[in-house]
Amino acid sequence: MRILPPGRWTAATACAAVTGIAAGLVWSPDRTWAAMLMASYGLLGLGLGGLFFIALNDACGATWAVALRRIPEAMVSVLPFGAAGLALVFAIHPSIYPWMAHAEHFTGFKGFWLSPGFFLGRAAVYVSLWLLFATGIIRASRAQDRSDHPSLATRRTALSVSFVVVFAFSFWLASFDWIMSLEPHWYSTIFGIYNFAGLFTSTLAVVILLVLRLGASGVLRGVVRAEHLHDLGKLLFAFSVFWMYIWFSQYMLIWYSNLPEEAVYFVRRQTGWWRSLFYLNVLLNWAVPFALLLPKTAKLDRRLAWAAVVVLAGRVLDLYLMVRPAVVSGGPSFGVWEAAPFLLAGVVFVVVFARAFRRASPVPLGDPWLAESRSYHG
Amino acid sequence: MSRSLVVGSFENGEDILSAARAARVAGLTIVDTYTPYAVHGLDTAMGLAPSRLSWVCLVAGLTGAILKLWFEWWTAVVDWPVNVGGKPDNSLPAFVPITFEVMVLFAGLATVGALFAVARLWPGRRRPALVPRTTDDRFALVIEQTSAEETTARVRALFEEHRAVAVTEHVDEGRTCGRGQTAMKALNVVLALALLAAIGANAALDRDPAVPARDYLPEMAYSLAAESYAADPAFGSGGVLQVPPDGTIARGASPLHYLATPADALRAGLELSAPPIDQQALRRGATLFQTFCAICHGDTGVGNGPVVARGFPPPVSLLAPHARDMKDGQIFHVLTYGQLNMPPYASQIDAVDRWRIVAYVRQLQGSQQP
Amino acid sequence: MNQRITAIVLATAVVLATAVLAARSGVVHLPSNQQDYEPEQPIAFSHRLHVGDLRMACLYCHPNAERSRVAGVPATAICMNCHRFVTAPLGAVRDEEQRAAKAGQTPRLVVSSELRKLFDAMGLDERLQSSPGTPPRPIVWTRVHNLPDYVAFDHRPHVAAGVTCQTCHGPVETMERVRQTSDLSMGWCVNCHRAANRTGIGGRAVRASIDCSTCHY
Amino acid sequence: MAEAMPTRMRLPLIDGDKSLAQVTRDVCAPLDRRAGFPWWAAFLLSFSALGVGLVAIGYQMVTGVGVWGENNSVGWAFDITNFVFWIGIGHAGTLISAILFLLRQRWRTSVNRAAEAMTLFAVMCAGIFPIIHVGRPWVAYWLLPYPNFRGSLWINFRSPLAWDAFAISTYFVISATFWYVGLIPDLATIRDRLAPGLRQRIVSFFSLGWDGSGRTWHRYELVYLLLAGLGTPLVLSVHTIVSWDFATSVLPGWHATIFPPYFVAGAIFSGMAMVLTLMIISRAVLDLRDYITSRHIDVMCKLVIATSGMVGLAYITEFFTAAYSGNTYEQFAFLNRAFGPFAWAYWTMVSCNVLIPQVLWFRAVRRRVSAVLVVALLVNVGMWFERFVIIVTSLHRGFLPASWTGYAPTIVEVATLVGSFGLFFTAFLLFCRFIPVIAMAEVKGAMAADRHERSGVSA
Repeated sequence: MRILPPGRWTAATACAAVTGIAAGLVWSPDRTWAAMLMASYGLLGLGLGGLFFIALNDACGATWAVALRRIPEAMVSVLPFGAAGLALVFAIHPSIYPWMAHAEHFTGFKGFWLSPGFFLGRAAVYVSLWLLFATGIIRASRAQDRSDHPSLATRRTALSVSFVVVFAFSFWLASFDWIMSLEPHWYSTIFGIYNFAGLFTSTLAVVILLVLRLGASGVLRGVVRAEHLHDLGKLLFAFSVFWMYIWFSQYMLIWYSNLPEEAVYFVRRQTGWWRSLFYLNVLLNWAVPFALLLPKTAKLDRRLAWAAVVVLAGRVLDLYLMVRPAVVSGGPSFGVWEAAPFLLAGVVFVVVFARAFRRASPVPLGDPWLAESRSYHG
Repeated sequence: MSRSLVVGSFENGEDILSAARAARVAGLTIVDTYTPYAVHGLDTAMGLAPSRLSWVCLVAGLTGAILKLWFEWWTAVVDWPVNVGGKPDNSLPAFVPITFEVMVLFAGLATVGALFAVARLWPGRRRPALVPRTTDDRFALVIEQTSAEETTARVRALFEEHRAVAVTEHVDEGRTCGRGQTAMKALNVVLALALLAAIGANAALDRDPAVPARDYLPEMAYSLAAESYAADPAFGSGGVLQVPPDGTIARGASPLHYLATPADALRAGLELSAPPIDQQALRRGATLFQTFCAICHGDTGVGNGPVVARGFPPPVSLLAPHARDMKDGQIFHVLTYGQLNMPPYASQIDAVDRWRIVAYVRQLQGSQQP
Repeated sequence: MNQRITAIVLATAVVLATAVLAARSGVVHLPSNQQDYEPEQPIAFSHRLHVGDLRMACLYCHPNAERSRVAGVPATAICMNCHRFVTAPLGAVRDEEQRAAKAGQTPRLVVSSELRKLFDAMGLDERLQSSPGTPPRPIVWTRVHNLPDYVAFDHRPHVAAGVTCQTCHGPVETMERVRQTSDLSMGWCVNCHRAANRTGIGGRAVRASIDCSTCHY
Repeated sequence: MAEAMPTRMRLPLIDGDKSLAQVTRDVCAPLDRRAGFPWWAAFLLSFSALGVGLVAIGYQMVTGVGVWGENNSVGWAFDITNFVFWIGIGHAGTLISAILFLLRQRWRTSVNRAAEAMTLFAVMCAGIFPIIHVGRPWVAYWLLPYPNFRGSLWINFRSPLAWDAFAISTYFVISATFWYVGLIPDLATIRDRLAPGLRQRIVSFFSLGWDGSGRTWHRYELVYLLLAGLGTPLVLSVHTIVSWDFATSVLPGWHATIFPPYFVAGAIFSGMAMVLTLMIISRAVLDLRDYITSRHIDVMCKLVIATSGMVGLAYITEFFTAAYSGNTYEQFAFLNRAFGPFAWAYWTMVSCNVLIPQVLWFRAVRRRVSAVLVVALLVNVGMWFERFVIIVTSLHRGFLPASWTGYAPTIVEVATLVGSFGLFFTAFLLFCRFIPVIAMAEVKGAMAADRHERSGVSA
């Protein structure tokens, strides 16, 4: 099974990334911490997105993706690592949040909501809830490999439905807490949905890349069918459009009403060089994947992989645009300090995913819907 | 051109699917199939090429979007830029919603239109079914007999092998006769209607210019109040414009205390003096002179205005010594109250302007010898 | 065959009728377009005679055009500036003078039928004397140029900017009876404003607004 | 070992193991027989309601919009509430026909025809209100750009009201097209069943000479897919644009970036509730229990609870963000909603939309058709109140306390609402009489695929 590059390369990349981060923390702590926040949040998003993918399919009674389920299941394992990255930021560099540094400016409900103790407490609750559900759902799935007791399927469905509800609330609040409060005077009600759109689109992109890789390298050969890729491609297409829809809804309404306290968010992101990145964001997350995936045949050939890669690049840029202008003043810059945390997140993802994927059988053998998913012809 | 067809009827989708596949393998020409629903895979079994209608959809959608975006930009930026709430003329984010809607509208209608055109579906089109019940629960496979060797028996055997419930033979006559005549009749009806419409439109264009054009629900366009010069419906006498009470002073006017007599004119000459006049006021005086005075007094003031040529009693020349000797105030009095044949001009020219005319008359008198 | 001939005849007729229609499309008036309106007036007043032949300025009779929103119809008193003396066309007066000279009489007062209407309105009798029994009453002219009430048009800025009367009212000096030559539509106003902004008026640059609230408020 | 399981686990799509001819017979049965007493009773009732509405509309046309209860502060109230309510109802049709088609939910075939018809009728009802509210309905065409006598003066493309005009007319046209295209094969089926006569000629005219040719089916399926692909973003855009009518303003309670997805979720929520209401009634009246099975009702209940959750989440987000914002105006707007003069409307909305639908979590409730009907009706009420709350509570307490006021609908407004229900049900009842309420061709295809899948044969 060749899903991991040779060990020393991995180790070397990890070493380089860690060195980069360490140097960054010395030379340019602001930029590095900002990148740490983005990378950890992105990594956590992939784990959470994987879990949501499983839960959503279970809750809807969708069976087509059963054969591929071990991929998102293994992705969930990166969740604690993303959370750890965030914990590092919160613990060592809390002043990345202006309300931590200037608590006296925030009174009333906001002062109460954005108080360090409550903030950390909430974060702990979100992550614990997610981990709890992750463990439960994956354990139930793996248990099916050993026993075909129908109660396992029922339990998984119950867990999945509950997780969808819990996820909606907790992720919405988490995105407000961790990202929106970087600019504590700014608020947008759609922000949670916007973050969800980015999270799920990038998750789909990663799932597609992994399915392509594992399908081609043999582990899932014969399991992954063109129909699966076609459907994943359609989902990527749809959620890329969904991202665009949410992005536009937020942008247009703030642009149109032009209230100073809201518009400042986009003014900051449309000045100078930020402007090009602002438009590039739309190109990468929507226009390019949309154009690539529009033809029916595109979902079955190389264009699917390209679209997924572009969407991932778009996700990085999207995170960068959400976090960076709020944290570091001046124009955009992307160098070693930014690359290192993302590189580390990438290495962590690959290593953790590979280890987790190997731990169980590559397809959920005991799932009663496996046959239907394997013979699925759309 | 006529051709002979063999038609097999089946009872379910799987049978016709396998029969069609077998027919293709056997090298038979499948003319068409008739089924009550879209049998999954039958198009592939018939060997149909992928439809190009999605291109119609794409092109129409893009056309709609581009046209609309251009139109919104053109109307808002080029043709009639209006400041609305301080938004920029080219408000791209605000143009997006309608652009999207028009894209969908174009794409949807064009695709359906193209389907109707390509599949030859039109209202009232009638096609007798080769096999009854194909819109209910029968599936028909139509095979063309291309050569003599291909006996009906061979096709029949194939059909029966795939559980056909009936096999029939037909001759396709091509175009049905008599259709041309019907079409011509229909065309004539359309033409006659068009002619009537054109004649009617021509008649509708004739209009009496003395009658106001008809308006279409002109609410709020025209006042319910009476016209200014109409008889007054409220008081019964006089006009809508009522005569002001005696002694009324117009806003901004300063009353003069003179009578329209030569004696008062002389008094005015002693009492009133011209306000200071600059070049601009003098030019204004010249314009006013042209407007109100030249009609009788002539452009140069000698009393040869156009109306005089038509028999109007000629006025005295303004260049005459009598006129030159008049004081400014006296001329002002004459303009205000009239003198001999000359009517008063107070209602047409306000006081400031009358002084300007006085100044211009002085200039005329100064520039020309009697 | 019969049907075919009918079709050809009908088609030709349709083409002809349409061609006629197309040629006359200029006279198509949308609802509320009063262009070419030329109503009968209570007195056959001739602008051609007064403005064209006698070269009277428009402002002589309509002085309010430069100091009020509306130009207005002149008061009957303004007519009487001249028509105290002018009671009939020159030819008719001369004829009467010749007849009187021949007959050795004092010439009678000749009053044309149209001017009689004016004098009637002024409450003047046969000898053009006013009497308390016949008070003056207004002449009810038919308004030709009438903008909808939701349009706030003002003559003053237009006259002040040097827009000639003919720009909107057409060649009134050639008209026996006044006719509305422009459609007075909003588009017509706005296009003139745009043109004025581009080219100026009489060589002077102007700023003619095309905002909605300029005329609609 | 696992091969056999799906057969046991999946319930059949259609009950009663029908043959193709039986499907045709069952679906066409209500069209063949004479209308019975229940139909006539329902028809007379809805037709009278329509009459009441027409009288009210006629009266207000003659008198002017002043007969409504709106005032300077509450310039939008009953009319726009009804407009958004009906537009929302109109969303389920396209959801079922387009989105579920793309998601290949085969159960949609039993309900899509009726849901799409419902969409059309609901959009018609929705159109009544803004068209009257423009003041002079006879010049409502001014909402569309055309070369005109005023310049040409073009409409203001920056105005959300112009977006509305485009969105709703496009939605109506495309929904009608989608519905008609889906109807053609069934019209052909009816044409071939009817004896010659006027009715046969009419149906024949509209069936476009459809003969079920394989070549046509091949193209038809692609076009249907393309229309579904276009209809999906379209249906989202329509309610998004409706939400922008409010959200582009600067009024607290209206200006919220979450409005687009929140309104779309609400629209689907109310639309599903209305589909449930109509389906439950018509399956009983038209004897279509085998086609609209308890499985269909179960699935739609799940959609209702999912969208109810989304709407609830949006309520909480708005409240939370107002508190979080630190903006006193925002905070006041929401406190006023919950505890101000219209608190009763707010709590009706919360109860009907968020609290009561939670009973659908229980399978026992989902199986009791009467209970589902009650919940669906309450959701309809709740969603009407949602729009009322958003519109009226935000307007009646604006920035300027001097212009604070109240609002109560007049009898004319209520009568117009009654009339819109009359129109909706009259149209729907006529639809049930003259057009097959179930897409026969699609059900036949879905049955074949279902049977194929359940027999475990791999393609």
